[in-house]
This record gives sequence, C-alpha cells and structure tokens, in this order.
Amino acid sequence: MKLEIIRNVFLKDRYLLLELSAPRSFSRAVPGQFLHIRIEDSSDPLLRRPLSIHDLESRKRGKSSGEKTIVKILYEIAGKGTALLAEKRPLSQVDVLGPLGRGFDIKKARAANVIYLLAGGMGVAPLYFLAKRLSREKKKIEVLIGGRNKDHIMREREFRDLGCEVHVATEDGSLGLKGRVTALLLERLKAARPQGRRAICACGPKPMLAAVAEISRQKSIPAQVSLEEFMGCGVGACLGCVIRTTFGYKRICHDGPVFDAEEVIWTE
Amino acid sequence: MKLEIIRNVFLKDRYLLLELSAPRSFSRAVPGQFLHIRIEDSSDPLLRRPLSIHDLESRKRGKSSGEKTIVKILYEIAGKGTALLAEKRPLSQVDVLGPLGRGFDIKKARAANVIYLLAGGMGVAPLYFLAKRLSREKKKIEVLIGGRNKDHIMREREFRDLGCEVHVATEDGSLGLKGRVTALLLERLKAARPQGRRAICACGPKPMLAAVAEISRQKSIPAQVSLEEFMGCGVGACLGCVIRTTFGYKRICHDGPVFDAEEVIWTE
Amino acid sequence: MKSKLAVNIGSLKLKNPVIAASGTFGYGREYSDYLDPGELGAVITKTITRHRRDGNRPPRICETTGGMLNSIGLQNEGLEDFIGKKLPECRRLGTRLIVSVGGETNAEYAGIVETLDREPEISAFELNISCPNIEYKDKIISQDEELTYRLVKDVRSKTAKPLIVKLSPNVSDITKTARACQDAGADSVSLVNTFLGMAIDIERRKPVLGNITGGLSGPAIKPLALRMVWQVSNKISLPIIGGGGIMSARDAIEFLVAGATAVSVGTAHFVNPRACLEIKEGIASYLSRHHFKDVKELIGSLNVR
Amino acid sequence: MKSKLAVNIGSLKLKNPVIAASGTFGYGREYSDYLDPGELGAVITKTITRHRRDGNRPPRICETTGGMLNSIGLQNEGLEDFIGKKLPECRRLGTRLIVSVGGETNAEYAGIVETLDREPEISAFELNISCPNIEYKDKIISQDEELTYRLVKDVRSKTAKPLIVKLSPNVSDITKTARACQDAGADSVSLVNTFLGMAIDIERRKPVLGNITGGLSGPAIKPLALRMVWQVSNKISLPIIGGGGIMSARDAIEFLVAGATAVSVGTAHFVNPRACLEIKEGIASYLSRHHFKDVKELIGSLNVR
Ligand SMILES: Cc1cc2nc3c(=O)[nH]c(=O)nc-3n(C[C@H](O)[C@H](O)[C@H](O)COP(=O)(O)OP(=O)(O)OC[C@H]3O[C@@H](n4cnc5c(N)ncnc54)[C@H](O)[C@@H]3O)c2cc1C
Ligand SMILES: Cc1cc2nc3c(=O)[nH]c(=O)nc-3n(C[C@H](O)[C@H](O)[C@H](O)COP(=O)(O)OP(=O)(O)OC[C@H]3O[C@@H](n4cnc5c(N)ncnc54)[C@H](O)[C@@H]3O)c2cc1C
Ligand SMILES: Cc1cc2nc3c(=O)[nH]c(=O)nc-3n(C[C@H](O)[C@H](O)[C@H](O)COP(=O)(O)O)c2cc1C
Ligand SMILES: Cc1cc2nc3c(=O)[nH]c(=O)nc-3n(C[C@H](O)[C@H](O)[C@H](O)COP(=O)(O)O)c2cc1C
Ligand code: FES
Ligand code: FES
Repeated sequence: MKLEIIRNVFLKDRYLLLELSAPRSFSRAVPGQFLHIRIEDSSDPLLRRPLSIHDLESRKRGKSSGEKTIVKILYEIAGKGTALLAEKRPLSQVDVLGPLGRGFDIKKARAANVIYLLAGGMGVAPLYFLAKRLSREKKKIEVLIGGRNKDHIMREREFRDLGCEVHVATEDGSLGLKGRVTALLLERLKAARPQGRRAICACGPKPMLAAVAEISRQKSIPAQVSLEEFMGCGVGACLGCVIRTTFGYKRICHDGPVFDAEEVIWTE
Repeated sequence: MKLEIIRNVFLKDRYLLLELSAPRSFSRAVPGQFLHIRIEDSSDPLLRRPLSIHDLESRKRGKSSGEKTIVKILYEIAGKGTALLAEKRPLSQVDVLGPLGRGFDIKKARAANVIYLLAGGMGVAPLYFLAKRLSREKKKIEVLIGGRNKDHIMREREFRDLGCEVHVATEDGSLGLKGRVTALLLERLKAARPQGRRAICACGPKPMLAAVAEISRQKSIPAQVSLEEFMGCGVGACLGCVIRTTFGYKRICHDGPVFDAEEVIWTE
Repeated sequence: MKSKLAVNIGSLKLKNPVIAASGTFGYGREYSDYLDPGELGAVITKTITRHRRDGNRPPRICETTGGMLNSIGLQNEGLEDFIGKKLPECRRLGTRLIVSVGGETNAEYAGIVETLDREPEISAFELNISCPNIEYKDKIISQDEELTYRLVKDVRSKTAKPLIVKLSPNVSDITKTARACQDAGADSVSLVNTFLGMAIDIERRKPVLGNITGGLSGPAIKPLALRMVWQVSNKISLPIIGGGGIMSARDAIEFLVAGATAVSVGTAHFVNPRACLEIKEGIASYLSRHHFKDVKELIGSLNVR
Repeated sequence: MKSKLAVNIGSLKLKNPVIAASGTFGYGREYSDYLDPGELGAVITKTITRHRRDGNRPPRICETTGGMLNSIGLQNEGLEDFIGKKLPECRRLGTRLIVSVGGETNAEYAGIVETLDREPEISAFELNISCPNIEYKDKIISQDEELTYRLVKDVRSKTAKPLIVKLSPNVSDITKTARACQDAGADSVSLVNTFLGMAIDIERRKPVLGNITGGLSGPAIKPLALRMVWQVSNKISLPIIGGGGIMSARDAIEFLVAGATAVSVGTAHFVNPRACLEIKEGIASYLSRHHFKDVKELIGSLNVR
C-alpha cells in the first residue's frame, strides 16, 4: 500500500519523525505493531525495513466531514535504508505493509496499578504509542528512558504531556542517572512503596531486555518485551526473524514483536 | 569528479537537457567525446552511463572575473539510469569521468566544402557540438535529422541558428521526408551540384551507420561515424565495448566512439 | 483475445506458470491479505521433514547487494503436524499445492512421500535435495549424481503423483544432476535453490548469520540461475521449473524463453507480496503484445542464431 | 601510529594488500588519470596468451542486478606484443606487476611463463585457469582437480617467481582445486574468477551477450566469493588473494577477516576508478580505529565461536 508522506523532519542529529497519511483502517493498530516499509523502488536496498508505529492521530480533513488517520514513525538513521528514508520529501510516497505483528497486550498491562515503560535508545518509538493508550486508563505510568548520552534521549516532554512520570538514565551521566536504564528501574522499584500490582513493558536492545526479564523474574513483576531481528517477509512466511522461546523458535514479525519476557530464552 | 547540476529540464516527452558546471579544462573537449556518468551512489544501477557532450558554453561567473564552463547533455530516458538522472534537481551533483574518447576529426571534416551531418534519433546529441565547431569554418553544413516521427526530431532550430541547412526525415512522414535519414542523404547528394569535396559525419543506430558507410563507399565521400556499445570502464581498460574493424576489435570508449566508416566491419 | 497461460509439468496441470517457491510463501495462507493464492499456478510449501526441526540459530537473514542470505535450516513442525494442522487449511487454496519434502536419508524422503501420497489436496511433490544447510553423508545430495539418482529412484516408487526434484546450483555441472533425475524417473526438475554464501560483521569480526553460512537468493543470482536453466533445457527433456532472482514479469519471461515451463518466485514476495500476480499479468500482456496465442510458444524460444 | 599494511604472498612482498584484478585494469596505465598505480599493492595484467586473440563478438558487457556479465574472451595481442610494447610501459608502474597467463594447453602456459621468467619487471605470475569462456578438453581446467594439478606442476618447473593460481568458482567444492594447487607447488591461490551467467533480451528473445553466456562479477557475487575464501582458508595453508564483488574497504576487510592475505578489486574500478585507493585508506583507518598495529593481525581473524 502506498502511503503519502506528510512530514519527515529531523528531531535531532540522526533522529527523524515521519508522518504518513493512512487509511482509516490504521486506527485499529495496536501499540507495538510495526510497518514494513519499502523505501525505494530499487534493488538497493532490496528488502523492506520494519519500523514501529510511534503514534496515531486523527485529523479533520479540511472542510469535508471525514477524518484522516496519521501514522507517525520515529526513526534513527542506522544505515542505507533509513538514510534514504530521511531524504524523502512530503508528497512523495512509501510502500507500506501493515500494521503487522502482535503488539503489547493492553489488557494485561492495565491489570496493574503502576506500569513501568522501559525504553532503551530507539525503544521509545513504540512505547509512546503504548503510553498514549494506557494514559486513558488513569494508571500510574512511569517512563524510564535510557541512552548512551543526552543526545540519545527523546520524547521526554511528550511522555510528560501524556501525564507520565519520566526518568532518564544515560551511560555517561549527561542526563539523569548515570548508568543503565535497568539500574534505573531497580532504583524506581525500590523507591516506590508496594502499591499492589505492577507491570513492565520494555523495548530496546536484546541485552537490556534480557536484564529486564531477569528483574521481572526476581521481583515477580510481569514484563512484556518488544524484540528486533532482521526481517524478510514480515508476515510470518519465511521464518527469518525468530527468537528462541520455551515453545521453540517463534517469529518476531508475526508471533511478536512483543513477547512475555518469561517466554523468551535469553541465553541464545 | 563531481559536477554540479545547473539545469535539468524536459525538452519534450522523454528527452531532457542537462547542464553541468564544469572546470575550465572541459573547454578542451572535442565533439564526439562523452562523459561517463555515475548517476546514483547505489548499486542499482551499478555501472556508469556514457552520454555525449551536446554543447559547451562559457559563461561569465557573476561579478568575479573568471568564466565558468557549462557542459550540456541531451539525453533520452532509455531505462533505469536515465530515468534516475531525469529526477535530479539543480544543485545536486553527478559523478563524471571525462571528457573521454576520440571525437570527430575536425581537420578531416573541414577539408571538405560541404559537410553532411547525419543524426538518427539521439544522434543529434554530439552532432550539435560538432556543428558548432564546424560553423566557425564558413563551410556549407547540411544537417539531416531522422527519427521515427516528428516527436523524435530535436534541435532543428538550434542547428539553423548556427547557420546550418536542416532537413528532416521521419519514418511515418509526420515531418519532412517520409523515410530514412539515409534516403534523405541520397536525395540531398543528388540535389546538390558537384561542388568539390564533401564529407559525412554521422551518429545514430548501427544499421543506419552501416547504410551511411555503404553510401560513403559508393560515392567516395569520406565518412566519420560515432558508435555506441554497452560500456564498463569507459577508459579502455576492460575491452568491453568493442567494434570489429579492419584492424581487429577496437575499443569504442578509447579508440572511438568516432571511427572512419571504411575502417568498421559492419557485417558482424 | 487473451493468450493461454496454462502449462503442464508432466501430468500436473497449472492454470498459469507462476509458482510460489518453497520456504518463501509459508503454507499458502500467509500472504492472503495481499493476494489470493488462487491466482497462482501453484504454491510449494516450506520443506517438510519427518520430525519437527528447530532450524538454525538466529540471525537467519542478512541483506547483501541485490540479494539476501538465509539460514533458516528447514524449521518445521514435522509430518504429523503438517497433516493434522496445515493440510486442512490448504484445502481451499484455490490452486495446486505442491509439498516440498526434505530429509536426511532416502528412507525418510520415501516415507514422507508414501504417507502423503493418499492426501488428495496434494498435487505433486518437490524433493528438496539441495538445501545447503543440511549435510548428507558429508555432502549435499544434489551435489552427487549417484546419490541423487538413488534417492529419486527410491521415492519414485512411492507415488504416482508428479515428482519434481529441486536442484542445488552449487555444482560444477548442473546438467549432470538434472540428467540423473530424469534417468531415475522424475517428472520435472526445479532449479535453482540458493547459492551458499556468507557475510561478516567486520566490527565484531563474526559471521552475520548464526549458522555462519547461508543461501543466497534474490536478483543477484538471476544471471546464474538463468544460465543453468538454459543449460539443463538443452540437455534433458523434462519440463523445468525455473527460478532464482525472479522479481518481475521480465525476469520470468527470460526463464521461459531459456526453456523453463514454469517459474518459481521466492525472495520477490518479501519485497512485493503481490509479485506473483504482477508477474502473471505481465506475462499475459507480453504475450498479447507479441501476438503469442499460448505461453507454450514462448517456452524455449531463445534464438541463439 | 600508522598500522602496517605490508603483506607477503609467498616471497612476493606487497606494500599493501590491495591488488587490481586481471582484465579490469588493462596493463596498469589505463587509469593513470584517476589514480597512481604506485598506490596499489600490485597490478595484475589482462590475461596474456601465446598468440593474439580476437576475443568474443560484442555485445560483451551487460549489467545485471548488483553485478555485470562480461564475455571479453581473453582478447589480447599475444606474448610478443606484450614483451615488445606493453612491458616496457610497465617499467615505472611503481608497484608489483603480476602477469596473468592463459592458454589452451599446458605447454602454452609453460612456454609463456618460461619466456617471461627472465623479465625483471615481472614480480609474479597468475595462472588464469578459470576463465569460463575458453574450454580445455571440454572443461574449464579449474573445474578438474587432476588437470589443475598437472598444469600447475608443469608451470612450476619453469619459474622461481611466485606462482599464483586463479580458481574458478563454478565448482562443487573449491577447496579441492585449491588443494591441488598447493600440492602441485603453487605459492598462492587467487579466488574467485567470475561465475558463469546469462541474460536474455526478451524483446528479441536473443541472448544479450554475443557469446550467449558470460562471467558474473561485482557486488552480487560477494557473499559467494567470501564463503569460498573462508572455506579454502580453512583447508589449505597457502596465502589467498581473495576477491569477487569488493567495492569498499568494508568488503575488503570481510575478505581479510575470512582469511585472505590480499584482496583483488575488479568491477569496482568501473564504478569508481579510485576504488583501490579508497579501499586501501579505508583498511588503514579501520586498523587504527580497532587498534591493530599490522594488517596481518586481521587476516583470518574470524571468530566463529
Ligand atoms: C519490529 C521492529 C520494529 C522496529 N522499529 C523501529 C523504529 O520504530 N525506529 C527505528 O529507528 N528502528 C526500528 N527498528 C530497527 C530498524 O528496522 C532498523 O534500524 C532498520 O531496518 C535499519 O535499516 P538500514 O537500511 O537503515 O540499515 P542497514 O544498513 O540495513 O543496517 C544497519 C543496522 O541496522 C540493523 N538492521 C538492518 N536491517 C534490519 C532488519 N531488517 N531488522 C532489524 N534490524 C536491522 C542491523 O543491526 C544493521 O547493522 C525496528 C526493527 C524491528 C524488527
Ligand atoms: C559513447 C556513447 C555516447 C552516448 N551518448 C548519448 C547521448 O548523448 N544521449 C543519450 O540519450 N544517449 C546516449 N548514449 C546511450 C546511453 O548511454 C544509453 O541510453 C544509457 O546508457 C541507457 O542507460 P539506462 O540505465 O537509462 O538504460 P538501461 O536500463 O541500462 O537500458 C536501456 C537500453 O539502453 C541501452 N544501453 C544500456 N546501457 C548502455 C550502455 N552502457 N551503452 C550503450 N547503450 C546502453 C540498451 O540498448 C538498453 O536496452 C550514448 C552511448 C554511448 C556508448
Ligand atoms: C527465507 C527462505 C527460505 C527458503 N526455504 C526453502 C525451503 O524450505 N525449501 C526449498 O526447497 N527452498 C527454500 N528456499 C529457496 C527458494 O525456494 C528459492 O529456490 C530460492 O530462494 C531462489 O529463488 P528466489 O531468488 O526467487 O528467492 C528458501 C529461500 C528463502 C529466501
Ligand atoms: C571485464 C572483465 C574482464 C576480465 N578479464 C579477466 C582476465 O582476462 N583474466 C582473469 O583472470 N580474470 C578476468 N576477469 C575477472 C576479474 O579479474 C575478477 O576475478 C572478477 O571480475 C571478480 O572480481 P570483481 O567482482 O571485483 O570484478 C575479468 C573481469 C571483468 C569484469
Ligand atoms: S520476517 Fe518472515 S517470518 Fe518474520
Ligand atoms: S568500456 Fe572498458 S574498454 Fe571500453
């Protein structure tokens, strides 16, 4: 499906926000789902690139009565594909499959009273969409964002605007706690009085998610994690994007990208 | 060498004129020489594309004293590479090797009193540059342009502005003589009174050039022809772009693209 | 008038020559949001083995220039699961179902084919003897004419359904394995499977793929696959399913002209889930533009002077 | 501190591991407007045969996805012309000159090497036994271990200069031909030459190349070439010149990590005449970024766990 680009702007350094005009059906998308994007009609790059839905918005369509749906993507220039995407201008189009995959289980998350959203680096991308959905629920949401340094921390203000409590950890200490976002999580868990049920939703690099899973196990706090892997088809057909789970290899694109942390075998 | 695009505009349908800002050294280019252009920093397309120099111009460089050289390229969208080139906007750059190859032998051509320039389709591209150089010489220049129909005939007016006599042949008769440009040549040769020495310079598809060579032989009029072939290196290193000659296979990029018609073995 | 698109692979009648290649189209339903599998000539399943196979450790996929490496390693749930769960869902695919069969011994191949032979929704078998990720007596079966001959012979006796053998391109002379298949009674050969390749992450100085090496597919391999199809079509008389890097109708037509009776499309689905449909339509419009009444006129029409 | 770039191919000392591949760099001077050949580790000439060879009929080149096909067919002016006209011009190249030798019989190869052995400006020989365009007893020599062994043996006795043998990738198991070269006394193997491929012009239903088939080179083949270099480096002890699709320093480093002692760069010149220079500089900056003092530390450093 070809979607028109409405906006594609640098937020900082190598990070951009892309806005696409999408059909109404996209409003059914679930946080954690992704789009599988063909950036150029070219063999270089050949394959699509998976990018999470960062936000969904409905806007009035000028004078006409209808509404249009806007999908937002927060992305980092990581290589050839995303560099080409960054060059795209409004009115041009990208070829999109999706929304794809199994997103966060909102029901499970909102069964808790306090929800911790943990973002490592670009992990903020899907978590903002999730925070928005959860913020309707009048739960306490703590957003913990980790990154190498303060230039890698994004969307703080936007999360606060949703009513979330935001904490930051940077490896070099240039903003917030000096250290990992999982250390921050431990600190926040300790600081909090036991207030009944808690839940964790996390997205970031695999080692971080493994650490989250360990904390989840030790503290008996259910955690959902969103995983990444190179993707071929994006629709569950090629078995190219798997993660080892207690049920064998599962497809990140179709059975995930969100999994229960306890289901994943982290040692591989 | 990266050259900046000054202009890149459609002349008609699938034909464009590209203007590049070039270093002064380009003013030494000879008609018939070409540029070997890398259109994108991508593996699709992988190889460079050869395009003839259509015109050279010197322009005053704003207030500063120097002059800048402008290289013009007349091209047709023939496939992927030229389609991508057509999308390029002013201020962006293309990567250019050249001027390359052995162009028309001006001395030989101007030894004649009447010079026939025969263009088949895109063959007008190098011949305009040649006409411009020859027009300094106060010779009679007849430009014969052939094409499928009138939409494939270009640069008539520009040739006339140089003082050339222009005749056109189209296969469907929508402009000028109905038929081939070589038929037009025979007609023009017949129409002309024997006025001493004549010469032919031609550029176009190989079958047309073979017919020109035959006319050249029969009428004993020396002809220079500019040939095309797929190219690899463009500098004579790979032997990828050869034409059979009486001296064996010769490299079109380096020993040509312009050859004496009598030297080429047309039957292969 | 519309040109005829139907072709025959032995006794297997296809309504058009466009086939979804094994391992790239799941079990036929995965792309249903994007195209109706009923539009295809046939669908070939992911390779099935007797027992459940985990497959290789990730990463399993890596993009290369004009292609991709994969090292899936024949992950599948095994024969019972296929019969119990997958096959019933294939019932109303609306096109021919070809089951790709893999194994480590001749008996395993023969057993699977024998078991599946009674299933009416299966139109044919494709023997995957070429997956570069599994070694058989230290060799890929398809790299050895003798092993190939014996395997095909053993399986042939178990089924009357069309038997297609999928060849590996990682050989000195693919016409020899093709001939071994013909001699052993196969109905068709399918070529090519992937080329064994590798990629290295230079920052970590480790292989990109968890399995170190993987199979190269996609447009990068098209010239090699096309050459092999042409060579084989000059040497044997069996119908050929040709593929490897087919992304467009143009590519598919090259294979037909080189001598393939049908074409298989793999990696293209990942780029464009509607690739098969566009290829089918592109072939149809080529045929009418060139005044061919029947796609069969195109097959093997290469003019080498 | 600058990292050391010098490497040895047997007794052949190269100031850096970047070599211009045969047939893509003429006789060393063709690219002089764009880079000084003295910057390279070595230049390998277009393959030279005893007598003048016309080469194949055009078209000889065709672009494919991520690669190109060529069917030059060893066009060259023959040995006498090489000695009389080309060699004198090679005198001040400023780098090692390796002469690529081709032929149709063992005697032809041996004769050329014997004749050229006395030329001091020649640093080494590369035997091209892999060009897919010339058939020797119905086979490409390099596709036959026995023929390879005998040829290398015959040539070995004619020269004390480093003898490199260039292998064809169109084989089931390239480690076998590599081992034959080692056993026969070669100093190094060079891999890979081009993969036999084909392209068809569907409008005319004719091969695009005048010679029907041609050799595929360029980034499309990189994963296959890299895998072969890795396989060979695990099986033999000779230094390897690795190449096939190297376009950038990144690609070159992959080959070094896989076990190549030097890299050969071919098609990349056509895209970027300064490719070799940029590759050399890219290797140097990678080495210092990763705190390697010597490029030799990188060679074969692949960590497969
Ligand atoms: C479900 C999912 C959701 C994602 N959401 C986002 C997002 O919202 N924002 C964002 O910036 N990034 C996201 N990513 C990562 C993003 O897909 C990669 O950064 C992108 O594909 C890189 O492409 P490239 O061509 O720019 O880089 P390349 O040149 O291809 O590679 C650069 C690096 O990116 C990684 N990469 C390459 N291809 C893939 C792939 N197919 N899948 C995963 N990683 C890859 C590799 O680590 C590689 O070294 C997501 C990945 C997945 C799997
Ligand atoms: C010396 C020389 C000068 C030329 N000058 C001009 C010019 O001034 N204006 C102009 O419009 N065209 C010129 N051409 C032709 C031009 O190079 C091709 O049209 C162009 O390379 C097509 O590239 P593409 O990617 O758009 O098409 P592709 O998709 O590559 O192919 C389209 C068609 O173009 C032809 N073609 C492709 N590559 C080449 C190649 N390397 N050499 C020759 N033909 C090729 C083939 O017939 C092919 O079928 C010249 C060619 C040569 C050899
Ligand atoms: C991810 C992936 C998985 C594959 N799995 C199988 C398989 O299970 N069995 C098989 O015979 N071929 C398998 N193949 C090979 C394809 O069927 C096809 O032969 C090959 O990819 C070449 O075609 P293509 O370039 O169109 O993809 C697989 C290919 C890919 C890319
Ligand atoms: C146009 C061309 C001509 C070639 N000629 C020769 C040759 O004469 N002898 C030879 O050994 N290899 C020849 N080769 C092969 C290259 O040396 C190289 O091995 C191959 O192209 C793979 O490397 P690449 O992908 O970097 O080009 C030629 C390659 C090309 C593209
Ligand atoms: S990318 Fe194909 S199964 Fe996930
Ligand atoms: S293109 Fe290489 S010799 Fe002409």
